[in-house]
Amino acid sequence: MGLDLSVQIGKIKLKNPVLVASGTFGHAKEFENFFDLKKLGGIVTKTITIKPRLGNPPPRIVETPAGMLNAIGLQNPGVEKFIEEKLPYFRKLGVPIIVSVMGYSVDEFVQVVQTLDRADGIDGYELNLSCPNVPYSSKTEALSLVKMFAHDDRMIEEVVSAVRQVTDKTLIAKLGPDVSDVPKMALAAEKAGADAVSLINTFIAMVIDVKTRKPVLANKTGGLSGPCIRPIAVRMVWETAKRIKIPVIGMGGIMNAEHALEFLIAGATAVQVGTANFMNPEASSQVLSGIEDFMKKEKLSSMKEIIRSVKS
Amino acid sequence: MGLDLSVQIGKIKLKNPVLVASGTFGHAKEFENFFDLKKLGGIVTKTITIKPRLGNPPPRIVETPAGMLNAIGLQNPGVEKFIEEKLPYFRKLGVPIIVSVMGYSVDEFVQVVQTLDRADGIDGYELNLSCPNVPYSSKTEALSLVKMFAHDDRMIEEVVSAVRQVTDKTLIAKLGPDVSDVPKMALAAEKAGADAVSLINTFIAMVIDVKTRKPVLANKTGGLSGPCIRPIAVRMVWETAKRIKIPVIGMGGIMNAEHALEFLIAGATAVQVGTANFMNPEASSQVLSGIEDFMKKEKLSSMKEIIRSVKS
Amino acid sequence: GQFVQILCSGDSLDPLLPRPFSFLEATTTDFSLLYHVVGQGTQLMGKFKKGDKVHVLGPLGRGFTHSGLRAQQLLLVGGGVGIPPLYHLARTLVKADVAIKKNIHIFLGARHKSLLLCEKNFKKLGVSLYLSTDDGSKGKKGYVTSLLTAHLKKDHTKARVFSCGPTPMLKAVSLVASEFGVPNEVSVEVPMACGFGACLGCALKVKGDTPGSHRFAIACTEGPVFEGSKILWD
Amino acid sequence: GQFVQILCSGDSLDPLLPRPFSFLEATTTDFSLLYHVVGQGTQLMGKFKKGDKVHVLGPLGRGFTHSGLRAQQLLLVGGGVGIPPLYHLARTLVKADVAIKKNIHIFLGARHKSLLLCEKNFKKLGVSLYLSTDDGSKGKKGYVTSLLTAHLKKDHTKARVFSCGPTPMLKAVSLVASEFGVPNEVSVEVPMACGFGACLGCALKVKGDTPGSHRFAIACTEGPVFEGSKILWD
Ligand SMILES: Cc1cc2nc3c(=O)[nH]c(=O)nc-3n(C[C@H](O)[C@H](O)[C@H](O)COP(=O)(O)OP(=O)(O)OC[C@H]3O[C@@H](n4cnc5c(N)ncnc54)[C@H](O)[C@@H]3O)c2cc1C
Ligand SMILES: Cc1cc2nc3c(=O)[nH]c(=O)nc-3n(C[C@H](O)[C@H](O)[C@H](O)COP(=O)(O)OP(=O)(O)OC[C@H]3O[C@@H](n4cnc5c(N)ncnc54)[C@H](O)[C@@H]3O)c2cc1C
Ligand SMILES: Cc1cc2nc3c(=O)[nH]c(=O)nc-3n(C[C@H](O)[C@H](O)[C@H](O)COP(=O)(O)O)c2cc1C
Ligand SMILES: Cc1cc2nc3c(=O)[nH]c(=O)nc-3n(C[C@H](O)[C@H](O)[C@H](O)COP(=O)(O)O)c2cc1C
Ligand code: FES
Ligand code: FES
Repeated sequence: MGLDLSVQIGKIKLKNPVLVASGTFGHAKEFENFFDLKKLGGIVTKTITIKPRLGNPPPRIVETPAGMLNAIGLQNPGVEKFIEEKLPYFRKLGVPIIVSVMGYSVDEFVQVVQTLDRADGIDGYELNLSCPNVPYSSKTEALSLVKMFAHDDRMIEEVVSAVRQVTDKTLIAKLGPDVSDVPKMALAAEKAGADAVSLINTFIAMVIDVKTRKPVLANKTGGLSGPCIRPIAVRMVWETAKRIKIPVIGMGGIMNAEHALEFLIAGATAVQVGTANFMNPEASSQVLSGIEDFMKKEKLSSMKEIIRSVKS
Repeated sequence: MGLDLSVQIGKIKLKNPVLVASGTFGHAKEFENFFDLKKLGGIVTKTITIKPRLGNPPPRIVETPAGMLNAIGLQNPGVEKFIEEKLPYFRKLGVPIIVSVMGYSVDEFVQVVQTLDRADGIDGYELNLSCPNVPYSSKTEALSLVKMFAHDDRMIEEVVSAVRQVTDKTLIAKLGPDVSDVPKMALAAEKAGADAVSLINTFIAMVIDVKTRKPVLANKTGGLSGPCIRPIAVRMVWETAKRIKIPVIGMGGIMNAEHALEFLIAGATAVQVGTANFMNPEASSQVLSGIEDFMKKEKLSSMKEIIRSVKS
Repeated sequence: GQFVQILCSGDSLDPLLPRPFSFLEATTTDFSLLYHVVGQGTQLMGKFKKGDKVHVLGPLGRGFTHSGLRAQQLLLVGGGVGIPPLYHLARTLVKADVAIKKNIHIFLGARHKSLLLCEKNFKKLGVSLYLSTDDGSKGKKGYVTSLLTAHLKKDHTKARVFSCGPTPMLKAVSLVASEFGVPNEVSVEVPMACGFGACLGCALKVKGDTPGSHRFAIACTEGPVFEGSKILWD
Repeated sequence: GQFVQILCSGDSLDPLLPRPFSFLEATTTDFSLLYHVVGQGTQLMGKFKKGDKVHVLGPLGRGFTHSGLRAQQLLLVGGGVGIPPLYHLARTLVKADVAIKKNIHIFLGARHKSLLLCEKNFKKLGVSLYLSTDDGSKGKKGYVTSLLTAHLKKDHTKARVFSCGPTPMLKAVSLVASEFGVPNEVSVEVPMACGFGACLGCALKVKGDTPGSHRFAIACTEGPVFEGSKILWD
């Protein structure tokens, strides 16, 4: 009997629950010699903005204990060039393509999605509500002091609702971890019509060079990712999955199948592999085969038997 | 010329900025054979509650990448027995003793501090507002759903004000990291009369055993500490020190002098060494001598030249 | 028995925590230990080279009773990595002339004969040895507790049991000992962070001061050796 | 030059990221490299034993120009750990008969003579060698750029400069080369995470498409070798 690893995220049927995380998989082409990209459950692209972005000056990365900080600054060619130059390659791969998008205002979010919606070969959007490296602004006066969409449930609702109105495609709200109440943010996204939430983006963090007394990153702060954050991410997925009805896509420090299974058992319907791609370009494919091995060993036939199966 | 490492926290003049963190230094006696405890800038005791607490059932700890989870459950002999059995030893050491206290209600906080205030040999209190492992309740109806004091600025204000009214001793509010806006919480503590804030307590986190599909800790979740959280802690100290006037005591993953200096440069007036005590019982003493070496090498004579000296 | 904490990873922070290991042999100047490679820490230990400097903390904890044993019949029951500390105990008792060889009986159990540690050491020491393996590959097939039961049935006068090994074994041994009304000490294996009483992470559920009550003992300082009858097994 | 990414810590997650190292020698079946122990990763590499399995990814990046060099005068300027890739370049050019030995001039600089890597290798290769040390312990006292300037002053016809080393040296070499209107390629050393274009962490500020503009090049895939004149030095 065959294993059925498929899971449903909005309108997208993923043939397996292993995706790669935004900003950690180049434009996919960089990985084509390492494994057959068709194996992937799906690909989330680097975050795309309406205009091209040069990104932050270097240094952009610094290593930390079992993790790393990044402040790439959303370097991307802008939505037009993305469609022209990058999308054709993605389209050819034959796996679900989820484009990560960000705007500096609700309008910009809407515009990026509208522009992408006119192109072929996109299966859904992940709204990057939590990128910590760029200043935000909102139309709504009272909220304009909030630095990040992901830090305020009302702003999350505003963005998701607005985008929901302009696309029928699968809409995923990606939330940041630097909040008191992740489930509350997820509920706001659900209420506004998101098909799923992605948890978690990076933690805002900082490393200071004691010799120069300067932050190591040119941007001062950066986003912390990697195995170091996994126990927090698992907790957030666990407490969120209990509270919302739409699926949770879990990530944060997944290095191998066991870690992915931790997220799935905690309540995630799918997972994304991020930082691990840098150390081991085959990480995502190994996560997938590891999940298959687990299912065979435990005599499981479908993902239902794993997702949210945590005992208490 | 001698080095002056002294710093002021409320009414306490610490002869150096290196303290040991609550819950990571036993009852101090466990360390007496490792180094001369008199060297320490100060000692923060394990959190004391009004009644004795047995603590959580095992397993209480689990290792994570560059960190660990703990769910000790505030095992402590209760305030009376603490005064009778543990305080005499602390008193003898001749270093500032800061007693960490926690209550399940504002009243309990007040009662513990009142009881301790009648005993000799205590220099100040650290209010543990953020222990993630025990359920809380508040007198104020509307707030009774909030799980943790540290997650709500109004509750922080309430507790700190109430305790402020019953003691003249130095009062430190220890805040948790699982919030959207740490400076806001610190401002609430400052407004309510705290002499300093301690940043940060552990992150609520979880590890699941994939084989048994159960959380590894009996308490399900635990607090994440150790080097893995340091970059987040440094960022929180940095952004908080800019916003409040009272001193910040920084901690989170300090393993050596360089890490302590990171916190001091970011804006901390003093630091606490926590998890490192478990791997290396001399860690705090080595942090201190490393700071001295740094000052000599950089020809500095006082802590003023280090604290909040971060360049941008 | 008493143990040391070893930082297996040197300067690396992964794995972060030290690992506890019992003494196999120990003098005032040096010691040896015996370990199974089960995970990351012990794997790294396997890479230690002669001349490497390693961060070791110890001796830690409270070992087995070492005195007043002269006239007693000492039954040492060990399994898995619980065997080395029992060899340490037997050796120490014999060397210090606290016990007489012929009064010491060693019961060892393992899944397979390859896991029966220290067999040769015990033989050299000249104490009597009773072996069992789960698969019958050596000694009696089955659990070591049946060897112990058989022995106690024959003679349990002035017997005292000392055991170390996996928790299910300790529990079973403890039950057998109490059936025969024989005092028994067990050395428990619980997860530890510091190993010297600083973290309170190594809780063990034991009987409280009042009947029916319980408390959590700190295994690294109160133990790792406990009176078997005090422990509240799951 | 081209490089490999090495996971220094094996299964341990600290340090987490791989470390980039250039080739010293390389064939289609094996390679060697030369490194300075500067931190945790290189310390761990120092513990590698013969027979150990190590996770290596490569060859990565774009190396120095390898063709159209026959009639040129090739000036290779290296410092610190930038020297091995220049030896690799010189050796490859000579072996593949792309350049003639006597046209290749090597300029090496270091703080102290003990840091002048590959001196013997270059000598064996039979190319002309010019040495300098900051402290005068070997060769000319001072920076390697003064040797280069002196050489270019004498003769800069058909000269091409290739350099690798610390950023301040690359910048200085690049300035000298442009003064003489000589093409120059530099191999930059920037912090990297992945090394193959996946993270965009290895930004290098270079001239943009329109005059006065800039953009951030991805050093691991566009480089690490860049035309010196394209780089916007700090
Ligand atoms: C007081 C005390 C004394 C000890 N003395 C010895 C000794 O003398 N010799 C010795 O080999 N070990 C001894 N142990 C056990 C030893 O500490 C562990 O085997 C070790 O910590 C495992 O570290 P690791 O990093 O290799 O494995 P980890 O990565 O920590 O664990 C790997 C896997 O093995 C499992 N595991 C952990 N510990 C054990 C165990 N004891 N048995 C079976 N599976 C385990 C874990 O659950 C995990 O699945 C002692 C333990 C205690 C508390
Ligand atoms: C494309 C490329 C090719 C390289 N080729 C080589 C090579 O062939 N041989 C070689 O030895 N190195 C080479 N390097 C440099 C090498 O990658 C670093 O020395 C290495 O990553 C340091 O790792 P670590 O963990 O030991 O030190 P870390 O812990 O990362 O750093 C320790 C300390 O050294 C400093 N440091 C880091 N890198 C350097 C450096 N390059 N020089 C001086 N100080 C440094 C850090 O700022 C830090 O203070 C190359 C780098 C790049 C980008
Ligand atoms: C270098 C780098 C770049 C990233 N860029 C983006 C991005 O553009 N958009 C986004 O939503 N998340 C981005 N992320 C966050 C990841 O998608 C992921 O949420 C996070 O890294 C946690 O997962 P991990 O620990 O497996 O990496 C980036 C992460 C890294 C390390
Ligand atoms: C085992 C353990 C027990 C702790 N107990 C307490 C406690 O009782 N009260 C408290 O305020 N913080 C407690 N903490 C948190 C520490 O004081 C500190 O805030 C945290 O561990 C971060 O610092 P570190 O990374 O240096 O350990 C505990 C931490 C650990 C690891
Ligand atoms: S292991 Fe820390 S108190 Fe026992
Ligand atoms: S190092 Fe990752 S893109 Fe260059």
